[in-house]
Order: sequence, then C-alpha cells, then structure tokens
Amino acid sequence: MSTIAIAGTPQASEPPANVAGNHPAGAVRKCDTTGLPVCKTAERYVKLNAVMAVVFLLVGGVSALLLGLTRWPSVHLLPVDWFYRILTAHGLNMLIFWIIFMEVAILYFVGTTLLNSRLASKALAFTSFAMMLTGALLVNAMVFTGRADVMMTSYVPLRAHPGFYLGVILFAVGTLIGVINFFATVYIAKRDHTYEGSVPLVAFGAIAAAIIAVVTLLHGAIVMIPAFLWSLDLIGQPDAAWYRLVWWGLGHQSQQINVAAMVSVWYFLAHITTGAKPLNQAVCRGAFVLYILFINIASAHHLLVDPGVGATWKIWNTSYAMYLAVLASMIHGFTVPASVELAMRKKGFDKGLFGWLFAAPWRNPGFSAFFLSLVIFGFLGGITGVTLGTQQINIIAHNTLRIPGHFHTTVVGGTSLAFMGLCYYVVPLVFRREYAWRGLVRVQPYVFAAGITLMALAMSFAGSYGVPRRHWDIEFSGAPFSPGFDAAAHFMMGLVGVGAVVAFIGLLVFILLTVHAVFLGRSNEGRAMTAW
Amino acid sequence: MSEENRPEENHKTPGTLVLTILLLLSFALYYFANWKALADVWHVR
Amino acid sequence: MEERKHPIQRLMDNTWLLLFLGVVLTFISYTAWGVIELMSLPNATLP
Amino acid sequence: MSLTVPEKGWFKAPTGSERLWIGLALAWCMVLTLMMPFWHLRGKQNSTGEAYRVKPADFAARVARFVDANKVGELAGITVVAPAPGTDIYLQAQMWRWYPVLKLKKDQTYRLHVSSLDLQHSLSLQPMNMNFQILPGYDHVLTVTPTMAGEYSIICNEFCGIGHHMMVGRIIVEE
Repeated sequence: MSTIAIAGTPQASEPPANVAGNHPAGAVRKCDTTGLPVCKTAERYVKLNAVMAVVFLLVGGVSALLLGLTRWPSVHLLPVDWFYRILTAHGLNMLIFWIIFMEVAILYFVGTTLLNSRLASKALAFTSFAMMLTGALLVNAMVFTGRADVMMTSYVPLRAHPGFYLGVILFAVGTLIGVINFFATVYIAKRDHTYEGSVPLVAFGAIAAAIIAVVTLLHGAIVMIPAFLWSLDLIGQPDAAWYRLVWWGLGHQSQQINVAAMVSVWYFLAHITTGAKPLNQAVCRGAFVLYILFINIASAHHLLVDPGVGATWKIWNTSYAMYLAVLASMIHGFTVPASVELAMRKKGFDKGLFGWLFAAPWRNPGFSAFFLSLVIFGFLGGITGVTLGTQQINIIAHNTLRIPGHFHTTVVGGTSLAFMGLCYYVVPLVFRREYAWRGLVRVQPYVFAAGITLMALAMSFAGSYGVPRRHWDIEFSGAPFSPGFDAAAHFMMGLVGVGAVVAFIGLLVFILLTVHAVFLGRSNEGRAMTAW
Repeated sequence: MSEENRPEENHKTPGTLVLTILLLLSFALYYFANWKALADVWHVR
Repeated sequence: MEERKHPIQRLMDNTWLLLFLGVVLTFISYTAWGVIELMSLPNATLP
Repeated sequence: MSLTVPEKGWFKAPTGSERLWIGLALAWCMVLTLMMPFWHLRGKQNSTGEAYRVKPADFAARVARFVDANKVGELAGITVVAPAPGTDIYLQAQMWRWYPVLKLKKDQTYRLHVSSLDLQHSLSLQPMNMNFQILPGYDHVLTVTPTMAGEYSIICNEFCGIGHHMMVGRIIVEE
C-alpha cells in the first residue's frame, strides 16, 4: 500500500493496517493472477451462490424464449394459462433469483478479498444459502404446478398457494442474513485493521448495494408476511393500495440493488480490463451516497396513476427528491468511461477524440460486456426510465409495453450483461478454470446485447401504440369490442419475438460455456489466468 | 507525488465529455417529445 | 496531530450512519408518508 | 485504483471536464424537477390520485342506479348510457368486463368514478393511450374532458386472470 509521508507530519490517526489480514491459519490463499487474498470460506459460498444464480438464469431464460414466441403474433406459442404461468416464473427467476444470488456472491467476494478480511460467519453463510435455495425452489415448485398464477407482483386480491408467499419470505430472509454477514465482515475488517483509511471504491459501491438491500428486504417482510397469513385465512385481506405501496418498496428497490451492484462491477471491470483508475474518488463515492439516500423513494414510479396517494407525494418521491439519484447515475456515466479514456490515453492511444475508444480491448468479453452494459443502461435504460417515471408522462406509459421495454434495458442489457462480463473473470479467478471456445465467448456479449436491444426497443415502440404488458392476446379474441392496434404495433411485436430469440441464443451460449468451464474447464491453479 | 494526485492537466478526457453531452441531448429530445405526446391526449385531473 | 477530515468524507467512511440514513429517509419519505395518505382518505359519497 | 484503499487526500473537489459535466447534469436535474410542478399548475393532464374509500357492493349499487337513470341503448350486449355533461359518471371494472358503455360529449367535463368489484384492474384508453390504475375498495375519481370525438376502447392492462385479454369496454364521444 503506497502512502505518501509528508516530512514532519505524523501518519494517519488509525493504527497501521495488519497486512496479513485477520485470517486463521490456512484459511486464505493468494490469487495467482492478481495477488489479492482470497478467503477460502467466502470462496466456497461465492461459488455456491454463483452456480445457483446461473441455474435460475437458465430457468428464466427458457421462460423468456417461450414468452417471446408467444407475444410474436404470428407464432403465438403458449396457451393462455401457461403464458401467465411462465410469465410469473420468468419475472421471479430473472429479477429476483438470478440477480440476488449473484449479488450475494459479489458481497462475499468484496467483503473478504477487497477488505483483506475473513468472512464473519460460516454458519450465517450456510443458513443464508440454504434458506435462499429452499425459498427459490419452493416458489418455482408453486409456480410450475399452477398454484401461483399471480405474476411476480402477486397483487392482492389475487391469491396464491401459501407455499408461494412462504418461499418468497424464506428467500428474502435468507438474503437478509447474507447481507448481515457482509456487514459483519465489514465490521470485523475495520475492527481488526485489515485495511487502512477508507474502503476501496468497489467495496464502497457494494456497501451502497447492501444498504439498499436492507431497505428492500424490510419492505419485503412487511408486505409478504401479511399476504402469507391471509393466504392461510388467518387474517383478512390486506388493503390493495397498501399492498402496492409496500410491495413496490420491495419490487422497485430490489432493482436499485442491481444498479448499485452493476456500477460497482463497472468500476471493477474497467480496472481489470484496461487498468482504469477513477479521476476523482470523492465524486464516485458521492454519487453512491446519493444512491443510498435517494434512489429508494423512486418506488413511487409504480404508483403514479394510482388512486389514494396525492400529487405532492407522487411528484416528490418520483423525482428522487429533485432527481438526486439521476444526478448520481449521470455522474457514474461520466466517471466510468472517463477512467477508461484516461487509462487508454496513458497507454499511448491518444489520437483524436475517440482513438482511445477504438483501441479499447473489444475482443475481451469482460470489457465488451461492461462497455455495452454502460451504453445500453445509459442511453436506453436511463433516459426511458426517468421519462416514464415523470409523474404526468406516466399517464401515457403505465402498464404498457413501454415499461418492460425500459427495464429490459436496465436490468438485462445493463445489470445482467455486466454480471456476465464479471463471470468471465469470476470463473478463471475464483473457480480457477479456463473458458474453452474463446472465439465464441468473445462474440457472446455482442449477440446478447444486440438481441436485448432490438427486443427492448420494439417493446417500447409497441407500448407507445398502447400495447399492454402482461397480455396474452392483443387480437383480444372473445372480447366484445376490438381495439384494433395499428399495423406498426403488430410489426413491432414480431420484432420483440425476433429480438427475444437472438438474446436467448446469446444467453444460452453464456450458460453453456460457463457451465462447461466450471465443471470441465482446464484448471489454472498455480498460475495466472490466461489473459482474454 | 503519486499518480492519482497529479494536477489535472493529465486528467483530460474530451472524448468522454462529447459522449456524455450526446447523452444529454438525446435525453432532452426524448423527454420533451414525451411531454408533447402527453399534451395531445384528453384533459384529466 | 489528528488528521482533519471533511464532514462529507467522514459520512462516506461511516458505513453505519449511511445504513441508518438510507433506511430512515426511505421509510419517512416513501413508506410512512404514503401510508398516511392512504389512511387519511375519506369515505366515498358517490354523488 | 478501485480495488485497493484510496491514497490519503482522495477527498478533493472535482476539476476540469468532470466538474463541467457535474454542473451540466445538475442543471438538467433542476429542469426535470421544475417540469412536474409546472405541469401540475399549467398542464391539462395530471394524475392527482383523488380517491375515496368505498365498499364494492355500494359502488355496484351506485353504478346500477346510474345506468337505470341514463340508459339509451345497448351495444354488443352491454348497456349504453348517455349522462348529462358536467355530472358524476360511473364505470365499473370486474373480471372481465367494463360496465357500462359511456356516451359522452366532446369538450364537456365529467367526474368519472371508477372502481373494481374484485381484483386490481387498469383502465387503458385506446388508441388514445391513457392509463390509470383501478383498485377494489377505492373510488378513483378522474375529472376528464374528452377533446376528440370518436369511438374509444378501454382495455384492461393489469393482469386479472385467465380472461384478462377479453376485458374490453367502450367509450363513445360525440361532437
């Protein structure tokens, strides 16, 4: 650790860092590539959580293909009951299980390796993992046996089997235990002086994600426990508006965990693929603080045309208290590429405005996934999100396909793609296995990004013609009147199908290559990973 | 002096600034196009 | 000599204060205010 | 760098183009902030969330009285009502129909009460593409002025069970 001693001035007020960390003997190894310390207990749970993440990604991905092929008007694959069943499974597996398993893995990695600490509790890590897995399996069992055709949101008075709510509660509490384990690790690292001064930037971003996760999971507990008791007929039906208010404290904020985690992953990948260093850490950290303080209140985005909550509440909360969380994202949108630009220019790629960008390592899937994620999230996800979340504009967007069009560019083109890029380093560094068919890996981020962008743009356009989300048949067969959507809307729905198929191919390539690498890949133990 | 604390002459990132200004312009365009679309629908309070 | 830190830097270095503020601000601004709005609705007269 | 602890003295003010960008972004956020209150005061399309608590049975009874008093015909098996301009009018959402069909006058203002008798629904007026959430137990009041004549469909765009896609109603606006 390089510290600069200015003549005559004593060093920091804290005692010097314990460079060896606080690991018991034999519980730590040194990464053969980066030289960073890896806590073996944490490593085991990073692996377990990451593997489960990819398993649920596969379930959600196959569901996505079936949905895309059903909303493609000339294919219209699934019957009506299975469409809504698969839609429920898709939302939960993708938005909750894939992403949150992955995020718990990230928290364990960051808390131990970057803070040079042991994992606080093996027992908590086991309990958390067991509860999350049980919950996720229970939810999937309920959904696929047709006992919970209620969508991811399970809006009361729609009612599912008690097992469904119990599964969600188990998963949420399990996650909360994992997050507590992370905070305990942050605490013991500070107590044992395993690092000196402020935490690394990526760890700070992970702390922001973990704080948002606490808010999210508390809302989940407040709303899901009454719903569970109601499904057992132990209490009366929870109020519909109250349920929506608190449920979105879970539903929207869980996506804000993704934003904070994804931005941390951007900083991580920017550094590891190009050697990028942030221009000004105070700016980057300040932006994360704005997330912590203000991003959560934008759960109001879902209630902008609801009865009951007034205009003042809607305007204040939807604006993240005067758009301070938007400011944060716009700041990250500058600092991340700027750090890459600076690193590339220092390497001598200094020609013109964009010489650094053309010379960037586009053949490295870690870099391409990260940079495409940045562009898709910023240009498509961010712009549409803020616009649709404007209180009055939401009147022409609520519950149309414009909404999924927006969040497939944030959560899929943004978070999921960034996490895929992360996996291209997690597998060689944590599982210590190499990817095979590296040419295929290099094109994977492009295929996936192209498919998801096409699909999301087509959804957005279709939605602006009024095409609803969560809807089996826009021909309205059996209805007394036919709204007759514009021919352009039908064409766009065809493109949704095409985009979904392309994205699915990209997803499948990712999953197959990753599973192959984890179980059959060439081991790189004892030496550095093969550079991308 | 360490690398990170050097004066800002070494911190020039004009390419990124152009990209982000492009982002701001597309943002403003999309945002106000949506207000225009909203102004065309029935009046409601 | 105690190192002087900007108050904002001290906030950034204080995980627990950030956790507290993150939870409390959301619960006041979004959840509590929202629930109060819903609870204070009058009954319909259906004119 | 981002993976190790920052060097001492990392807390400093931004400079150069980073500082310029933060300024631009902050200015844009202020524009975004001011647009919503501005539209609330001067714009014609706002969702104020005006609502009252109501029992589904009471709402259904009021809809029945409203239909009896204003009935003018029938369309696709659904009663058509033509209420007087400027009055309180009612629309009932239930699995899977909107009831009744409303016949309104262009450029006249109505207080439209909408509620659900069972699940959550969402009123989506097409091809106008205006959308409002409808909840059981809440009388959602929309003070609405149709500014164009024609035949409009109301589709449900909140999932409400297997017949969700058949839930289509109609509003007719006459000159």
